[in-house]
Amino acid sequence: MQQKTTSGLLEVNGLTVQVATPAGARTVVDDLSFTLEGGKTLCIAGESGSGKSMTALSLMQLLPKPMARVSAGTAKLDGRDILALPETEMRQVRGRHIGMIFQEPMTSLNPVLTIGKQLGGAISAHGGLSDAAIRARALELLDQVQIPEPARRLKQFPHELSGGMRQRVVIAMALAQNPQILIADEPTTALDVTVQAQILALIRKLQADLGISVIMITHDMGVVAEMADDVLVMQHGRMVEHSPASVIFSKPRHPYTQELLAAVPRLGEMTGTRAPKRMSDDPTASVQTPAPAEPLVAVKDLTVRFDIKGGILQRPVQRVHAVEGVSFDIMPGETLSLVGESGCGKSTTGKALLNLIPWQGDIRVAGRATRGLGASAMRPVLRDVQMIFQDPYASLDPRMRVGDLVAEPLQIHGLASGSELDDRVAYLFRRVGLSADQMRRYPHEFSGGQRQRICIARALSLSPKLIVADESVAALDVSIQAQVLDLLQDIQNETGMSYLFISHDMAVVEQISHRVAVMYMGRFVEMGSRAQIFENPQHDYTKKLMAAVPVADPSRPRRAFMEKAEDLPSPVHGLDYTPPLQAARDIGGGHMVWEAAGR
Amino acid sequence: MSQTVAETETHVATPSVLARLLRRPLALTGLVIIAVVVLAAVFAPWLAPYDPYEQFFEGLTIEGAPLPPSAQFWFGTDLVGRDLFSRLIYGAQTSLIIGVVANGIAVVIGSAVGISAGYFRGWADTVLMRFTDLMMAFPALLLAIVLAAIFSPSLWIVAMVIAMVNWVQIARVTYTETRSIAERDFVVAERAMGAGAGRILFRHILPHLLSTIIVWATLGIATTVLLEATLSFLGIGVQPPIPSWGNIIFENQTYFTSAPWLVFIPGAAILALALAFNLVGDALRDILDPTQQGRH
Amino acid sequence: MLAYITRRLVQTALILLGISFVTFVLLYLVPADPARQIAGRSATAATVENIREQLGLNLPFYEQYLRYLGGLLNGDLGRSYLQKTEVSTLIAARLPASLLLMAGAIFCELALGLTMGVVAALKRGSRTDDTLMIASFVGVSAPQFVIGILLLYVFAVKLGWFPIGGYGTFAHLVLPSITLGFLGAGWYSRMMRSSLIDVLRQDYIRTARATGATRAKVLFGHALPNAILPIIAMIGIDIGLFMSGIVVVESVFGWPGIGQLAWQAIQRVDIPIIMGVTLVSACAIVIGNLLADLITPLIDPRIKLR
Amino acid sequence: QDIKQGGSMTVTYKDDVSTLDPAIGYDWQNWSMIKSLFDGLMDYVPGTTELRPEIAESYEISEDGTVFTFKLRDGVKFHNGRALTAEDVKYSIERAVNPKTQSPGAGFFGSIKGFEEASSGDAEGLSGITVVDDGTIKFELSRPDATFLHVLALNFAHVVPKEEVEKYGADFGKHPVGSGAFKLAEWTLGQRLVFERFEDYWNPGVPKLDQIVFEVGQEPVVALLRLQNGEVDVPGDGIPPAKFIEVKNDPKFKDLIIQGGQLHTGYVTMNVKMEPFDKAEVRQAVNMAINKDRILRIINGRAVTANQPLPPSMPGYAKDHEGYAYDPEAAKALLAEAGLADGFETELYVMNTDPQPRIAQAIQQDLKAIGINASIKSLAQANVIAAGGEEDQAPMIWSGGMAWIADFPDPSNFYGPILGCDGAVSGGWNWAWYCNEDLDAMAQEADSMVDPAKAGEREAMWRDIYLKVMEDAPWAPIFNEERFTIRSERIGGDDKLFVDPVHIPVHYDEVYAKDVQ
Ligand SMILES: Nc1ncnc2c1ncn2[C@@H]1O[C@H](COP(=O)(O)OP(=O)(O)OP(=O)(O)O)[C@@H](O)[C@H]1O
Ligand SMILES: Nc1ncnc2c1ncn2[C@@H]1O[C@H](COP(=O)(O)OP(=O)(O)OP(=O)(O)O)[C@@H](O)[C@H]1O
Ligand SMILES: [Mg+2]
Ligand SMILES: [Mg+2]
Repeated sequence: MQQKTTSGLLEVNGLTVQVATPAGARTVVDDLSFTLEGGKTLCIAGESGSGKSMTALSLMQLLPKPMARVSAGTAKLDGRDILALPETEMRQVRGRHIGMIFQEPMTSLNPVLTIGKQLGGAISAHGGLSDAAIRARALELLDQVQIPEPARRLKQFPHELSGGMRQRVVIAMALAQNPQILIADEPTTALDVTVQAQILALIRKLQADLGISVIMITHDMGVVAEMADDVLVMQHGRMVEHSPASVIFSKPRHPYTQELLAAVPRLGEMTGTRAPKRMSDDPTASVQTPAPAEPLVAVKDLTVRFDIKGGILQRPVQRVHAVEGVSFDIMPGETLSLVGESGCGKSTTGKALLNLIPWQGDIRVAGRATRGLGASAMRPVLRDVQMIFQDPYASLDPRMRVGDLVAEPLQIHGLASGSELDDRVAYLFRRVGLSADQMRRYPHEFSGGQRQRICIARALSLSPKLIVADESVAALDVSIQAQVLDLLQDIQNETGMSYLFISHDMAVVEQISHRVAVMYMGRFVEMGSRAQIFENPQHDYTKKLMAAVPVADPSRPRRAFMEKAEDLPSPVHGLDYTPPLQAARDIGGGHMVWEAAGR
Repeated sequence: MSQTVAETETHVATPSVLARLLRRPLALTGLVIIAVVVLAAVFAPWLAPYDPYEQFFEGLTIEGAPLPPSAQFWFGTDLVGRDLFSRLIYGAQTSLIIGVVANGIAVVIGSAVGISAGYFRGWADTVLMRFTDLMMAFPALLLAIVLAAIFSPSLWIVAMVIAMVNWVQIARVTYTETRSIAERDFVVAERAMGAGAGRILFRHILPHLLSTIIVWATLGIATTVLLEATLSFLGIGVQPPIPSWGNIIFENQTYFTSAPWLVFIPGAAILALALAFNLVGDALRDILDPTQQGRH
Repeated sequence: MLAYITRRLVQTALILLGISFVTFVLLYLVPADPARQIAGRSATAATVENIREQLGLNLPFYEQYLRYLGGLLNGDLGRSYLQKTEVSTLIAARLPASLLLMAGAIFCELALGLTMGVVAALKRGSRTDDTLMIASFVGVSAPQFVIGILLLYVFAVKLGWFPIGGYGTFAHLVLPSITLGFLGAGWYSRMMRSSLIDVLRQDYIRTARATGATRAKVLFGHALPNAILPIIAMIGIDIGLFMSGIVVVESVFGWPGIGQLAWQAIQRVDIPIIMGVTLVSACAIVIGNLLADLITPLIDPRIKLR
Repeated sequence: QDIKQGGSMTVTYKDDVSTLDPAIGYDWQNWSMIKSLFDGLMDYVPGTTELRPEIAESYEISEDGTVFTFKLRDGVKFHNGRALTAEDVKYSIERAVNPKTQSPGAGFFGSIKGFEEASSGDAEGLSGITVVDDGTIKFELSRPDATFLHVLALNFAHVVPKEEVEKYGADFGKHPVGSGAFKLAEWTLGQRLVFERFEDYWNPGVPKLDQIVFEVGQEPVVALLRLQNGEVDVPGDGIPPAKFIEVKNDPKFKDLIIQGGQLHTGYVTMNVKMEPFDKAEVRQAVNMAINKDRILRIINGRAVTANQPLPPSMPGYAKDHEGYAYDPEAAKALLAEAGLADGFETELYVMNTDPQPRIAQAIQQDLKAIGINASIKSLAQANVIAAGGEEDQAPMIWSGGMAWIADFPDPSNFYGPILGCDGAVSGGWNWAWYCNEDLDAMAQEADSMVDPAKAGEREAMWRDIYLKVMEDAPWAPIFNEERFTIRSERIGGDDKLFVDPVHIPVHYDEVYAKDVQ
């Protein structure tokens, strides 16, 4: 550990960043001052658009060139103002004194260069190393960031690595020249929770080993709690609070900080309750525990495989086993959640319910078998099942007015027209908390949360019995996420709607579900009521998922460093692949665990 | 939300496309040139100082040489003693008719092929796109020449020939774009609501292709004008004595040393018109395509 | 990879088959009688009939086509009606000149187009950028025959720097190459500019800069390999443009390539030559596309040949 | 004279040289090339249309004009070294007649006995040709033929060595071996051909040049510019209209320009089978409506106006014939007489290379003045020819660029295929579809007058035939093109050689290089 000095390693004073817009200059970072102490971690937190990335980029003089510029302020590093350095000198600072990790591991590596080339470039950016020395250092770095088989990785291209691996490479590049400071801009946002946990632990370990200081940018209070020594909370480009981590979480002073913390779903906070969060607040709710009745949706042995074509004749050569023999029921008024990591088949399962992709098995919606139904035969079924897509913006036709978009299902199904239609749409708008006079606007004129409400309104317009909500809150800031979750639950309370709620976020799932199914590699590994899953997880994978969720509580012991990273197994197999048998085990009360047969 | 503000700015609440075109100097230049040519074509009978078909006796020297530009014949006379300026003005009609009609047909065929192949997939996709591939591999000019030889050339035949050669590009572009739009969430969402193909195609996909189609249509006009000129230059375009800028050059090309005005003035006219459409098309591409933003 | 190439070659064969059919139909419809042209103006009707028979022109259409295909499979493109020579010999004799011209044109395109594009992208928004882009617009808008005649007039006739048409030395190559490459240079500079601007905005460029790499290293080591990708995809299209362009350029400069051959043949409806040149051009275009598709994965490892 | 042999000359052509096979070649470019590579029994005195024996030493014609006997020269060798014999002569002519050769000139030999059988492929050779001995050959004709000596001077009758023909088969035209003054040294397809002096040529004073380089694919304008630069000696396609005035007025070049007549007539055909050209008045009206002087001006005066099918330098030309004078009013009156006072719509076909479309436009304007609206169809040569060969396709054709240039200087050569009934068939060259049985009979009669003493009478008869044709006016003759060519200062020779009426465009064997003198 480094000596604590009175003056910090990096002192930022009055940093102000402006961007040029058609309407004139706009200040996106406003008079920001902070000090980064040696060997410490400073977390900059705040919601999307609050100016976090701009702050980081301005410290590297990497602001997007003509649009953004630093209009005031200083940042002293070893006595030099790095905001004012000319480009040639700044180049000496980049990499040597400050290393940086970017938000998107998928795009921050050059797709056409090998890992070895890029890492080598970073090592020798300031020249003077022999090829052998570069290679040795590259291997050392890869080893340091815990990448298995480093020698092989050097020859690989970025797209051949998983997201987690790539982010490790980016970290290795940032560390290549032994900088004193590491700036990490949302380094884990795009990653699965389990991978996120590994990366966060890695950064902590490197910090401890190398004694560097870290500026960590994140919007996730859980991550802040895991990482921070000091926390700086930003809102609209301004600093609203700057305190040690323990203080922030225990005694947040600024209302915005309080709001932020309140909105964060905390894993385990609902231990002991049976119904979803909202309902437990309201004991008079009509549906408390779903009464055992006819299931609204019955899925048996649902299997979805996608062929990968190739060869001379474009015949299938490989197959993606996206969903493998999944069975479940959804009762009226019940929320079933599907959780699992990226690519495990959640969305595919949801789409199969609406016949949006070809599938095998048996699905019954309100008693009707939907297998093989054509577009028009499906239409009545779709009155009962609707879907809200993952990305609200992408699922709204940007060239249509939102009012028309919400009216569309009614028109398609011929349920209303003329003034009746207008009334229905206006009602739906009010129902999801939008005002009816916003109907004439276009999707881009709304915020992310509002757009999600529009999608919900559209899904509601047919008064379906089931809504498939695919990652409906994943793209939203926590505060908005909380609002949308509340809305969904209110609707359920009112109408007895069922949800198939798809998410990768265990904490969110805990809040909203009656029952939870954990998916891994296209299969269910565990299914049961919320309490059964969260309070008594049985399957290893379920446990691992839960352990990986960062908890917004700095007092909790930080998780230990994990083993070397491994890639997730791939769902792509040869044509002759037969999935291994699984045995289901009912451990009581409908709590099912699937394990490989023969164990 | 701050995010909303940012996006409102990028997806500008359209102050009409025209207004935005006018704000760009290059596009404005292009529009002005096009306007001049259109006016010349429409008002040719009033603007042209002479009958474009009249072979003036005094339009040739005693030896039979054409006259250089002068006060009487502003752009000089051609090899049979006609007023070049008048012929250029009437020639604008030809270029524009070909540009608009031929290209219009090409755009319609191309988008119909591209959209249906892109949306319906299956055998329609295979058949249409294989055919498009085939047409792509055809050396366009050779095809046009052969077609022009089969149907003995006239203004309308030339227009048809050009249309048959030019639709391929548009088919390709709309095909690719339709395919990607058809995969976008909002189309999947439409299907999830039970919308039929007609509704999806006409209400959701077509509007998204419109800007692409408009852009390619303008750029296509430039290509078309050039192709007509080339066909005429090779002597298989619009039939004499109807003037087209290309066949004026064709008739006079060998005189480029002794009467350069006969080649380079119409050459400049073709260049200017093609340039104008390219400038406007490119500006439209910028304006209508949000992914191309950040230029100018 | 091998499977991919095989499949593409099969596709190519099918495309060529289609093209041969379409061309054959079109030429069948052309209102001109080859037998009479061969027979000449002093021939008797009997002679014409006899020639028609020898050439198989009196056979039904499908039989004529099958005959042609049969020859094609044996690498026989037929004999020119009027030149009385194997079409393959004629094309082989002229192909080198056209290839040379294309090579020259490609060089002009790349040298001019890419440089202009890179400079414009780096100086985005400046006056240099504007000037270069206007120049590129002129490039894509200028009719080749006008450019050709203009260059000939100015540089060969007036200034005498280059020979007035013809073939043989390097000096002969310059003006036709520029004429043919002008259009492509315009396209390339514009594509290169927008592609490079786009690439320079990418995250990985920021990553590279964050390691302290020099501007040159970022540009040449990181940005250009990515920016060049869309341009490689252009190769196929480019060859198509060339194939159209050489008819005009070769006729303006008297360049003894297949464009000139095609043009002469079209004028005289020498069907075997027209067929042959069309097929060779189509082949060139398809091969160009195939090359583009084969080169791309060498530069862009994400793209797998399937 | 004592002209030293040696030196080289560069000649350019626009179009490719297709073949140098004498039985097949029939283009502007290869016609005189073949004449230099091959020899026939007969030829013409350089620069004139006067017949003289070439590889024949002497000949005899029988009384009735049906038997021709030729004695061959001694020491005539092929380029491959073998001596030329009468057997070769027989072989060559039979080869031209053999349908497998697809010779466009087969029909010229129609008067030789056995032609029918040979040309239909029923017989191997021509029964009328007999090899008397190695140096003597005898032709028997089935009918008297006054043009037969001319026919033997045609390229189609030039002598080829059998062994070489068989060696190269269909590609003989690319590997010509003859007995001419030059031999082929190099041929780069589409680019250039090089002729070299044949050392063993039977006529030791010929050729004068050591080498001729032909560059093909050169636009006439480019060729002329290069000539001005001193790179080219003779532009094979002549002086292009675009440069004519310029060089004519250039003191440096004006003396190098040579003018000569040509056995050529440019005319408009009117299809007598199509309305309203089935009426003679209409055709005559067209003849009167065209302002030929203005057309001459458009082509820079490089022609003389024509009023009859024959060109002025052709025997049988009617000097004092006045023809239809330019008179639009009278033309209108004629139209009115034909019941077409309001004029009519028609089409004028024309080949699409400069200056033909321009001439057509001038004609179009003249026709318009008398109410005839002729729309122009400017097409590739092949398409125009195809349209002309159909009975109901082309009402009017401007013949420029495809017009008849006589194969040999005899009036009969302007009649058969283009004005006689034989040509008025589908696919024929009689684009006017004019068929007058009486005139055909007269022509037949004229051509059987072989006796040189009756030449005057024969000429008069032909004159009559053409004047009768003009009464029916299936054509509107417009002009007889004059040839204007230019040579570089380096090349010498009598002016006549550069406008040789037979060795078009230049008599390669006789011109010489001044720089080796
Ligand atoms: N290139 C740009 N041009 C104009 N405005 C920009 C640009 N980049 C960012 N902004 C604006 O600057 C503000 C701050 O952006 P910044 O990227 O720093 O946000 P952030 O806090 O990192 O958000 P996120 O969590 O979404 O990454 C936002 O309002 C954004 O719209
Ligand atoms: N149309 C398709 N063709 C081929 N493979 C597909 C297709 N759609 C999905 N897959 C594959 O199926 C698997 C499951 O995909 P799915 O979208 O259901 O995952 P997910 O659990 O929703 O993941 P995420 O959280 O990333 O959305 C993935 O490996 C995916 O790549
Ligand atoms: Mg950010
Ligand atoms: Mg998903």
